[in-house]
Amino acid sequence: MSAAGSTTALVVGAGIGGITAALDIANSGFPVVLVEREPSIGGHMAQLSETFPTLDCSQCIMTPRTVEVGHHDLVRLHTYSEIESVRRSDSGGFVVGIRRRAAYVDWDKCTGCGVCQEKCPFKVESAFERGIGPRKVIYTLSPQAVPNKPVLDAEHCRYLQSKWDMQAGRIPSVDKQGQPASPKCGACAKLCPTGALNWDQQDTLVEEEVGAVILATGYDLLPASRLPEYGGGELKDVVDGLAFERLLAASGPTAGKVLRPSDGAVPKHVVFVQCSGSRDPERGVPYCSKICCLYVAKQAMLYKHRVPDGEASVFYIDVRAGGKGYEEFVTRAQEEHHVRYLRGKVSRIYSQDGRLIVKGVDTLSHRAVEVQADLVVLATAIVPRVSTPAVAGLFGVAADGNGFLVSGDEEMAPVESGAEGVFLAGAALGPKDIPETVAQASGAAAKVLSLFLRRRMLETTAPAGEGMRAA
Amino acid sequence: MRVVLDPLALHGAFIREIEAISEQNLLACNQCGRCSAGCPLVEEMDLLPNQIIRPAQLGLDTVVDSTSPWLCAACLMCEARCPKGVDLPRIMDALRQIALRRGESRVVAGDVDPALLAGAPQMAIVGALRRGEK
Amino acid sequence: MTEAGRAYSYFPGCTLATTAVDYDVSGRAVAAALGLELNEVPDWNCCGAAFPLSADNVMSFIAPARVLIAAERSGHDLATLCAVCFHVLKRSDAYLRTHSEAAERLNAFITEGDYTGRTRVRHLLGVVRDDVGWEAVKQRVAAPLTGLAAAPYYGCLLLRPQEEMEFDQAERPRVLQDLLRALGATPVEFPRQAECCGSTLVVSAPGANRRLSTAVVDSARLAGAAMIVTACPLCKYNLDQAQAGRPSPEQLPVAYFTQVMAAAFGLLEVAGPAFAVEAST
Amino acid sequence: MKSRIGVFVCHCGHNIASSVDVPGLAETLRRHPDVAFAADYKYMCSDPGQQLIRQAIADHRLDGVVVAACSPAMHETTFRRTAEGAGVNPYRCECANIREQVSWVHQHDQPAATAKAGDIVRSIVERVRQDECLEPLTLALTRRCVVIGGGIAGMQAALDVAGAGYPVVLIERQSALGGRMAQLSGTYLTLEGGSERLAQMIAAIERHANIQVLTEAEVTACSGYVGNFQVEVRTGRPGGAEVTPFTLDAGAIVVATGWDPYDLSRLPEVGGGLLPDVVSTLDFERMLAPGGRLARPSDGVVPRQVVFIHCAGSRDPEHGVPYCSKTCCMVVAKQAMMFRQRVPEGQAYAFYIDLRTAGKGYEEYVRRSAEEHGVLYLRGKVSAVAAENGRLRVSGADTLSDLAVDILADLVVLATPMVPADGAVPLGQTLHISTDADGFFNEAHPKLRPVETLTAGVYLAGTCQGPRDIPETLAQASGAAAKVMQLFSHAEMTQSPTVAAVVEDLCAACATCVGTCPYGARSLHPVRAVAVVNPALCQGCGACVVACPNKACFVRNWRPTQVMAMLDQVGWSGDL
Repeated sequence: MSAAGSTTALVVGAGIGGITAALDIANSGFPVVLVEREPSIGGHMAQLSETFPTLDCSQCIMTPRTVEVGHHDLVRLHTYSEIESVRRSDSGGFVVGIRRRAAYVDWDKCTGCGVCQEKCPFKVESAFERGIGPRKVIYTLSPQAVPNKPVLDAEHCRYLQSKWDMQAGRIPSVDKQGQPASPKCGACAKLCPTGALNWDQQDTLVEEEVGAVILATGYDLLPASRLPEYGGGELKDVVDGLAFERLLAASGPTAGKVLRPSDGAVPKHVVFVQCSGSRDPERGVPYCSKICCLYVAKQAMLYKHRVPDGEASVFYIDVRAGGKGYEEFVTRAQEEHHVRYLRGKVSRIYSQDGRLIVKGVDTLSHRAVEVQADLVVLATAIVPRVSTPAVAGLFGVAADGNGFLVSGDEEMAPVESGAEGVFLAGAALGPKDIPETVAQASGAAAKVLSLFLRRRMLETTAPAGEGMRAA
Repeated sequence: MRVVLDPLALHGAFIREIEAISEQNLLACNQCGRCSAGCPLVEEMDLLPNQIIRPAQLGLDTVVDSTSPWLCAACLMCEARCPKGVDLPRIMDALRQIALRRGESRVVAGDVDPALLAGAPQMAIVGALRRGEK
Repeated sequence: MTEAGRAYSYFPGCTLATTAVDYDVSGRAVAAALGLELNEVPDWNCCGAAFPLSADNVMSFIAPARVLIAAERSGHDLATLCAVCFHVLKRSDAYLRTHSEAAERLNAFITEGDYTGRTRVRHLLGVVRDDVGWEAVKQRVAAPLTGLAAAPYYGCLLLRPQEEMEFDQAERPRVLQDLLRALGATPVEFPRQAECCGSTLVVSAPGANRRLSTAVVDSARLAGAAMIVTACPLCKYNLDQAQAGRPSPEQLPVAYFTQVMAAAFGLLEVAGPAFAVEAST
Repeated sequence: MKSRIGVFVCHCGHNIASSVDVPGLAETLRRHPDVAFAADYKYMCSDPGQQLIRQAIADHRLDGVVVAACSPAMHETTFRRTAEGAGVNPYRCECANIREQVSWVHQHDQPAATAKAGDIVRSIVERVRQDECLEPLTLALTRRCVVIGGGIAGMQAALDVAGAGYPVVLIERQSALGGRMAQLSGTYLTLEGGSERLAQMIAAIERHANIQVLTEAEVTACSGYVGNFQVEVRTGRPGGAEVTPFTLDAGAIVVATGWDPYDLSRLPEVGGGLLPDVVSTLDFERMLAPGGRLARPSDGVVPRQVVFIHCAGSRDPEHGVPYCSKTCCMVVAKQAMMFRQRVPEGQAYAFYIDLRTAGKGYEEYVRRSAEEHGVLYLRGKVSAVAAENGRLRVSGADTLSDLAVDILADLVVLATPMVPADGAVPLGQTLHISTDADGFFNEAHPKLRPVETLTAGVYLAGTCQGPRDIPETLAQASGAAAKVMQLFSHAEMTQSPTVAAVVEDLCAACATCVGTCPYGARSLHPVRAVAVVNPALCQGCGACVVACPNKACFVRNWRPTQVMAMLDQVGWSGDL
């Protein structure tokens, strides 16, 4: 490493923010180490159906980015991996320990043919599908996954569990004839054309030395179980915003048909509850989640596209459509798609006679309103990833009381952290939509590029302006 | 239906009295209406629970004449779900206190149905009198 | 927990001493069956029947404070059966703990002793859950209530405000369901299990009161319940009144949880009319 | 000339193979003219798949490659690189899209899907048969950035680019840097600390060795293309001594022209431009700013009753602008709090439709204004403001209490929308970037390319793109700087060589192509009577090919003969 310090960047989190930052840096000629906790990149944007306000297919606009970053010569991708340790290097950079979880698949051998996934006989609930669809025990997140290599969920794998039970003596390791018993199933390994299954794979630890860091760890949704008054986590037809995205997505479990999770019927009345946990310092989170007003308008609109004779009602407190074309978008939902907006909060949702009763209010007509709904979508609060404060702490970056990352100066230096060489981007700082995340991620990349280009100049001792034409 | 907002009334005696008795900040309410959404008694009320707070926020004492405080059973559903931690049953009680101090008893022991007096649990009678008698 | 540790100051309250004696009798019987010693608070007075919501009248805390002081002298937790008494005493205790000035002012008016905030206010249902435990309850069951579809009805005051009552999850209460399961019965979830029965509106607004209590009963019936189980004499009164005049096959019996326990424990003499059929067979 | 083409058909796992007979397709292609090799594989883009291609190129001396797989948007680069590594010119490697255009849309009809896949693959083979060997075009690159606008967006972008070592010319129309922020009392969170931090920023600009500041300067013309712009700048006050325009060479342009306040006189119903004590939020900022005086314009008296009117002109497609101005809700909350700090006995009212405080800490901020500073929020619009006995009668509504509400106010503050800076539309025309119906510049893609424009090398920062607040502006300005740095970090620019060319023998120099080209890439040769192509500007769209009456234009590797040969294959599925 040169005296000037490393010019490799670490980007933590490969959602649209992390991908954008990584591409901005790598396309400027600097290596990037991109670390993602999930088996493949894309973050929440990979779960979305269509995006506001243009109704572009999310997958379609993002895939070129995931493919580019996935195949970029200067991007080293560590998926299914987490940051384990960080220390400052002698040159002022960071030496980062990255733990890659055992996938039980040798990705160097795997061609991504998908046979294992197809033939695996066991299904479990998929976190990616937000509980409305299953996945196999050996799985990729989606057919467009980058990298398109599966991981095996050991906890639910019949083979691994029986193998480990035998090793631990919990079940006999010989059969009735006294022959050594072999663990059950193993269909994936038998059918894999390249022999890529590796039952003994362990977590691996790699170290990377980097000169700058961008934290883009993204967001999660407040668990619906935190909203028992809405039947969150108990009533099957009360789903959150991301689950409804999966119901709308062409690549989702219902192939884009809006069907109730409980019985597969087409819901004729869908009620959206905004501020489900947001703006609620007493029981939820005190802040506004910023993106819900727009995605609810979008989802209501898409629902009306799919079910033209359906009714969509939205409970809200304020419609916060502050963004380019956003006001017009919400107006369109109301005026052209006849989405009914009711100003008031919902107090309670319960099930009766196979339908959902939503007890709300319209403070404009001064009426308590009881709605019979077939499906309820809770626009649950945006919260930081649970692990965000801990990961940030490793880099000396603080998190606020809500767990969001804190900029050195929230107003005048929004992408700079208090720690030297560490920059911030995206919803990990606070709720924000895709364009704001993307612009901010490029902003964070600018800070890294500024640093690296100066370092490169010191190394070559030739000014970057050399060769420039005079004015 | 038109009022001229009176800056003195915004912090006038009526508002101060409600805030003192209830120990609640009326301006904490952002009129989300969740209290009204969950209140089991809105069918009988002349003003929704959130509408009890709204005129008071404007410094108006029109709510003193409302039937709603007298229909509040203090079931605490509104308080349990209010996102801003406004204890509306206390505001309802403050309005009852103010009305009682200004006027007549709403519940008088002598007027209670004798059949009720004989059969109902004591606490129903005592509780009702404590809310509605001067 | 040792046997000696299972002694409680017991506050019946006005209603259990008069119109809801059956609740008191069944409560004492099942407590005894579970080895709980209930020592009635000596010289008790009414708790006040309504938790004082106004901040400018400290004197309304005198009644509950006297009860708390009397219980304090026994050195045991103060247990109640009446949900209203529990609510008033529990919240009054919470208020006085956090408002020392008010407590001092009250102490000047009360001659029997001083409020010091050492008494823990409990509901007997919480005592059964926390001090006895469902396993011990199950062991005491003599006649499991198999097949009994019972709707647990909490009403308001046991649960809310959750932080002050410290009793159960207000939005997702479990204790009655757990009790019913321990007794071999099948708890029936119904939407109005924690909604108001009308409370004291029975006196001041009988029409509204009737609408609410009827809605609770109908909600339980719609969910398939054969019985409603409650822990509050006012709830029981209101739910019973709502059904007065209905033909008896359409009536849902309302029983105190203590009566249901008595039935399962084989103490049929205190199990009340809801279990009269079982008692006769 | 005879080609030796290899055809590589991908199963894409089951994506393609489930509706297309992939081995059968490879088998058929083997018999097509000039196809020297054909094979199928589970995943062509995988390492073993690419190895298969490399091996076949070597074994069969291939000089052209067709990969029948997914969209070229996915893997064209991948496969061209593979081909190039094995010695085949990358421009003789093409992708035939049989996934998005075949298997995904014809999942239930295998014979038809297979037939259509055959048509597409054979078409591409025909194209490759006539593909030229091309080299990427390289273009010189001027590593200097012109930033238009000296507000915080422009300054932030300039500082970031200059910080990386590249020279920046910052062009400001006014006589001083600072833009609109210089007029503000402070930011939301620090209330009065804004001017100090702005001063620090200006000082950093002024002492930066890589930044040249031109004040009282305007861009009057722009030519060239990404990496090689010629920006004409004129300095001097309008009406003052004009300085001769001069030209700056620049590789990239950041547009940060900011916003203007809405014309108050467009709001006569609420006294805008008519009543002296009806002011805008920007006017009120001046009163609250350090050195300002909090007093009624009419009589200099300190106002006690102040009414703020949100959405004064915004969210009003009938009379004002249709959009939400995004920052006003926070601005009003800030100003109302500052007012209450200055005039503790005063009362602030705010008429609003929706409170849009959706930023970090903003919800809490506006609640503080209500709960701690007693700002009375009234949900409704104001219909009229009229003078009455030296005061202002504000007639509005509160839809939450169903009341028409009148307030006797001392001062009325209109939260008017941001509108694009004067001259934004003509500047957009100068720079060949588009504006939306409201006059804000259009970004290249509203989701994923928020700081780019459709003109390569021209980027956007701040409110010239749409209303936004300071933190968002600064983050976005740095984002624009990142794009500039990315461009400048390369030694030279490369561009696809599949651009238009002219068959000079056929060209009559009629200039039809010059008028047709949407990118300004065509011109007539200054000496010879032929049309020429500026390959740096040409996007290969083919408009000139269609327009040319003499058929003298063609796009490289999309020659008309290639297209005809491709068309000949469509619908011909005889031997399947």
